[in-house]
Amino acid sequence: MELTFSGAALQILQSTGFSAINSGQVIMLGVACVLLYLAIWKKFEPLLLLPIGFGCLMANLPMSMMMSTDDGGLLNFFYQGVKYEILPPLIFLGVGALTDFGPLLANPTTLLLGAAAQIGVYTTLVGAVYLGFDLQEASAIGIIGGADGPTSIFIASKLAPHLLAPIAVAAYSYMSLVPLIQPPIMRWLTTGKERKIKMAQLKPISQTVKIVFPIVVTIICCLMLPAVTPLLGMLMLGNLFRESGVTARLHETSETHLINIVTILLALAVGSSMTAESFLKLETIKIIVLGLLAFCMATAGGVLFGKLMSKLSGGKVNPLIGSAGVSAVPMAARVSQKVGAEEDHTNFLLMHAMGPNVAGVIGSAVAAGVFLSLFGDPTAPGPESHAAIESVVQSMVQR
Amino acid sequence: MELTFSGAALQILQSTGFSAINSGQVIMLGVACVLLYLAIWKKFEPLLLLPIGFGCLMANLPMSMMMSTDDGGLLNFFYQGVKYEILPPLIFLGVGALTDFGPLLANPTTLLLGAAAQIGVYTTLVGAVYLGFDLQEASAIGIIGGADGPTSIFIASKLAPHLLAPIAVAAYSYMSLVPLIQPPIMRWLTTGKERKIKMAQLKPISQTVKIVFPIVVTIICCLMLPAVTPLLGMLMLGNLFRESGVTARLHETSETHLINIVTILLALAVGSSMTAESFLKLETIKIIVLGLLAFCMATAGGVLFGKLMSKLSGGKVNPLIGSAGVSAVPMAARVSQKVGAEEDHTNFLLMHAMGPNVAGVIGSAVAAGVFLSLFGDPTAPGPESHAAIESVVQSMVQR
Amino acid sequence: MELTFSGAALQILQSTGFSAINSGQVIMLGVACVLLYLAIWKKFEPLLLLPIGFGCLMANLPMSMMMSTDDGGLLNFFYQGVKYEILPPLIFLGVGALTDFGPLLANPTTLLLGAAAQIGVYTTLVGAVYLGFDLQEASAIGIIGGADGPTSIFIASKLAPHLLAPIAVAAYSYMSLVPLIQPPIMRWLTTGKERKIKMAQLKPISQTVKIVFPIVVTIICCLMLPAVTPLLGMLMLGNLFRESGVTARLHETSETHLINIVTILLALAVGSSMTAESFLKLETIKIIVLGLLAFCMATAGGVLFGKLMSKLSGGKVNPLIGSAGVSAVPMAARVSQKVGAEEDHTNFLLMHAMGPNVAGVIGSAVAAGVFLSLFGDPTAPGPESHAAIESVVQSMVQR
Amino acid sequence: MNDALLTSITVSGIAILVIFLVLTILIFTIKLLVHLLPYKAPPPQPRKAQQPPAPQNAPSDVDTDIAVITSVMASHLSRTPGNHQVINVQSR
Amino acid sequence: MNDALLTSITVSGIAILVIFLVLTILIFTIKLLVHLLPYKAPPPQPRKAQQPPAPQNAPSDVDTDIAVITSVMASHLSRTPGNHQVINVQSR
Amino acid sequence: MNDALLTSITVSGIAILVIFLVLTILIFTIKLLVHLLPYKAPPPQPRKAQQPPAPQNAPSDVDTDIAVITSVMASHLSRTPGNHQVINVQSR
Ligand code: NA
Ligand code: NA
Ligand code: NA
Repeated sequence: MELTFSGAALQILQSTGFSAINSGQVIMLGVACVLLYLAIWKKFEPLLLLPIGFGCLMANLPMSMMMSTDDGGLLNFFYQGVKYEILPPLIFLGVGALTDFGPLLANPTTLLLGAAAQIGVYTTLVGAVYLGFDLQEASAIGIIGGADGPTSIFIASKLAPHLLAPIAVAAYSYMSLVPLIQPPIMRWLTTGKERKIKMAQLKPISQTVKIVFPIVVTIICCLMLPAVTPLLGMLMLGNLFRESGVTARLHETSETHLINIVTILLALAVGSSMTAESFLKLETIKIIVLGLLAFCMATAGGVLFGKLMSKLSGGKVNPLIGSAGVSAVPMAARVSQKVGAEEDHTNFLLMHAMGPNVAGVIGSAVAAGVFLSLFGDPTAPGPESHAAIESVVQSMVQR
Repeated sequence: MELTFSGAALQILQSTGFSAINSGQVIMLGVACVLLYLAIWKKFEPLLLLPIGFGCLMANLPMSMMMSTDDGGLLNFFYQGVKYEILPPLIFLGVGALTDFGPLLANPTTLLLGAAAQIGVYTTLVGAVYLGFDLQEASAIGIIGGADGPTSIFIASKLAPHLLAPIAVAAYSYMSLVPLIQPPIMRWLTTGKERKIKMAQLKPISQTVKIVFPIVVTIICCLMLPAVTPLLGMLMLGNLFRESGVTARLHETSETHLINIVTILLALAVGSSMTAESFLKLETIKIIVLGLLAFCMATAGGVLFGKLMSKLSGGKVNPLIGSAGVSAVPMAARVSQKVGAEEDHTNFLLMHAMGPNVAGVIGSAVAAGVFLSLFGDPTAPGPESHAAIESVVQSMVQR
Repeated sequence: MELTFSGAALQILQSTGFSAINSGQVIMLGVACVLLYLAIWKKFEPLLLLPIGFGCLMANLPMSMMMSTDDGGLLNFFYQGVKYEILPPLIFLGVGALTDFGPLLANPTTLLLGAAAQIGVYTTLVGAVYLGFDLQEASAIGIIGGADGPTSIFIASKLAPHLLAPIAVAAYSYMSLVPLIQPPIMRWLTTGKERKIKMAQLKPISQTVKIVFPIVVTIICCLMLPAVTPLLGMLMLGNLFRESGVTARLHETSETHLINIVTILLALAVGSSMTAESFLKLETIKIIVLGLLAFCMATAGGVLFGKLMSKLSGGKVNPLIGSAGVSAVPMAARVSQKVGAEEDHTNFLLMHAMGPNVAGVIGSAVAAGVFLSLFGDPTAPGPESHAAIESVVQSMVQR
Repeated sequence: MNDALLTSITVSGIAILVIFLVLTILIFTIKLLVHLLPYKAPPPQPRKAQQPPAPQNAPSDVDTDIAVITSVMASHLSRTPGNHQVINVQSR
Repeated sequence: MNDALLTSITVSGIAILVIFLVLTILIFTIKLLVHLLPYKAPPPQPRKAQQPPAPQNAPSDVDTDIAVITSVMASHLSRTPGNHQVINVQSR
Repeated sequence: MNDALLTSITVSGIAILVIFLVLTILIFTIKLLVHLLPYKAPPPQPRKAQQPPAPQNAPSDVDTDIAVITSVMASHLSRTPGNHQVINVQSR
């Protein structure tokens, strides 16, 4: 009996995670702790990075059945919501309910700044192809420059699911670093005189325009880029809940408990996909470098286009608001305000920067739509239309 | 290169929705905008019609993959909650949590008014058969007269899923029109003297009765009509959360964020089923006409039975409260109050009308149960019992 | 016509539940009413027992399609969340968000009291085997002594799904009876002098320790007992939402509407599994007796270990706080306080008892992990490790 | 009149009968319930205003509340519970 | 420069054009909307302070509110609605 | 005593050992944590009451707050931000 007892205890010991853990998992546990540290003590997008980090922690405890690939595991269930692209659109419903498009409507030309900031997406696309990624992977990496977590997750899960984990982590990490990354670029590309430009007061907008806007955006953008409807349509529905004034209940739920529940599920699912095999590889480092490039180029693109608008308008536009075009609402707009106030503390750019800031959300959704049109699943946007595009792309590749 | 560039751009253009849109979709986009207009500016049941309209809008943007029939599409996922009858019972849980059955308990004979108002269901059933619908379709159309959105959706998804979209839209639209449809009928069928009848004060009800009531209703009604248990049982569970006084947490969640989340999913799912093929057909017009008939007959049935009760009780019942038996809580009760106050502004019928009003909810659930017993899926309420009913119905048909 | 009319009515009558109801269902309806009575008027864990009782009521209305085994029925959908172990971990997320581990951190040796109270689990295990249950069933029954509803449901659905209903009902019922069951045992096992011991003031704990604690517990416990990660990991994630101070939104949702929604679904699912076949059998009575034994032994184990700690510490520990080690937060801690105050009303044991009380939650999760390691599904914690354990257990059995 | 129409009328007739039957049973059940469990007016509210001064009412609950508050305060102030005393707690 | 790189540059060019095209269309749509539906300053707030004294404004809504309150109070006080009267209700 | 009973006792023994082992490891981990990260009493509250008068503390945050408020007010009043000035903002 003594023998069996100690033998059984030995067996129990062998069945613990200690016996099965490998070096990759140990490193990933370290990565998880770094993410938790950044989320809690550095306040890097804690609403996402804390549950992502904890999901990563649980997924890398051996035999815990918490990896996104463990059939029947708890986080595998949540991961279905990422795989089938259900959770990111629900996040966007909440984002729409939280977003005020008023400043954009008061100065619609700032939409161009939201477009210009997408330049970061495309330089990164080219850079990623140069580093050996294929076009679909490169698109998913490029969209990090759009500075929109849900959009990045949506596109990655569609075009490059094997890169989902590093792309999501890079997107949210760099969004948190916006206050560090952007100011030097902004100062370097603008003159003191430009930074001192004061912009004219925004005109008030009628509530009817605010109500009609989400409907019109949905019709126009989703007609032109049908594949982006789940993201952009839900964003605009959330905004319609907000502005219509007749659906206060749905508005409140969308922007509080619904987005919170979906955030918990989404972030745990993303974390559960951070396995050693998917994360500890050269690609991750490339993605981190490319992500930084994407953010820098997006900022530069926005600021340079801002300078152009400043010139063309005869000095009525402060180019500093261009950097807000990356989205990362409302941090990027606060950075514009802060850099402007350094030069002249009576200059209030915040409201003006909110226009390009929310334009950046629409801009990266549109950029995502272009990628989905070009590289999306053939069954998704109608087989015949896709075949047509494919032939074009192939003809370009074979040239 | 120039050539390929422009060629590719042309291809992109051809892959947009503009190239694929057909006239049916254009008309449905118009229908969606009409629904949004009615919801936002005319305040027609905006909590439902706004997301239904927006779901319809997204579903009819070509290649957006937002139709209820697009496998793997976002709204197709939500639609599963309608198809498998999960969402309507959860709505009813919230409705139960929001409903005070006190006025009904204080004057239980008003339950008969909730029964009488179902006459609209049956005249419409006969009318629908006359217009060429089969018995199952006619039942689903008739239930519009019950003036209960979730019940209509539940029955339609079970008996006539191909008619779900027009039935749901008709049900919610006419519920919003109750203040316009009912008053002329009420005035036409009653005399000034009847409208002036003041009713005796309602007696207070002990809390114990309020707690026991939902349990007893579930046992009695669901024993008699088992197929209605998902609807009626969940309604009564919500009410038990409310009245028991020991489940405040569950009560609060049921009547706020849970019902809100489910409403968003349900309404988007219903909207996504509003495709040109399912909506732009003669049947829709017939359903709209029959729905109006159903509401008018339900109102008339309630008022006429109210007159009968008034006679039998020796003038203690104001027949105007009969129209509240259609449900459409609390609008129909307010209409009773308003028409009564037109005749004598010191006459307060509101509380008295709340009795038949909530009775109408139970009444249409019971009516739904009868239809499900007669025409429901053979596997659902036990094969042998169904076979028995089928033989009766067939014998009636073959006669 | 007359004839067919009455014939049809007869058929309708035969299709009601009255014709199909059997004696088992009648008894179960009575059981459901008893549960509702205990929940509403005796306030026995009403948040769980009220919806469990109502689910039982609906499931036992014949042909209502509300049994957990009715494919396609409403409650069958909710039951999937129990079967696939999704709902209990989400409950634990909320429990973690509601729990303050501060008193435990201030006096970590009280963790041993949470371990000692698990003695109830094991005496019950032996007792259950003695009464004829197999090892898996006996483990699931034993865990009732852990006084944790979600843990009991989690283990039962994994090791003995056919006993889920009586185990869940016994667990929640006895948790409500803690204030009746524990005091006599506590008084019997302690001397008046012991009950008068005043404990030293708890030292304050830095917030950093409170943040690091859930992370460290997850790593240590889930490395040693991987199978318990869904429960313990989610518990600790909820606590991290609470203590990190950077995820207030997620914390609020976890401890309110998310746990409420999951509670409704879980409790209805458990209720729906209370069919006559699964509940009205000798095993249920055995389980009820064994459950009482489990609670008594757990209380005794905690108190006796408390006496040991009292001796070893030179009278610094009041053994009354040992009984709080069963979990049943915060009732068991209040019982410790109350029994202590009976002896000396200036003795405040409540905060000291909160330590073993939350330790009991961790303790029964760990106990659950041991069972899952030993008897869990072979595919779950890695096939090779399980095979090793199986051989040990079989060698023990065959001896 | 065709067969389908006749059937629909028959079905309607049966259904109306069933509805009235079910709801009539409900009416009598409610009347029975109200008869068995009559409403009792709650004791007049003013009397409650006089209760707080009398501390002996419901001693167990108040005692627990005091214990909770004392412990938490002691923990918060880093002092021994004996050092201060919570005299009375009024429920909301 | 290899083919893949050339393709990626082509794709980028097309994509940037599409984005600017879509957002430019949006800009003109917004300008059109703002032009068609101009902002109208709400009537000055102070005037509103003078409204409550005039009870004839929006009689239907206030009437319904009074009816609701009267009924509920009557029900609560167990009295006939005629026994008391709610004179006026001010909206928030 | 039969085999199953013996097995159950063995299992119980092992399980109790494992539980005490795991929780003992936890105890020492907690003691280590508490030792490494000791509680530091927060600086006394009264000192905070003296802080607001000194506006140079945390200028960046207050500056941002002022900027936000000024912009929003300007937008609301339809005036240029320069026309009015927000002097100081006290955090809650
Ligand atoms: Na962006
Ligand atoms: Na009705
Ligand atoms: Na426990």
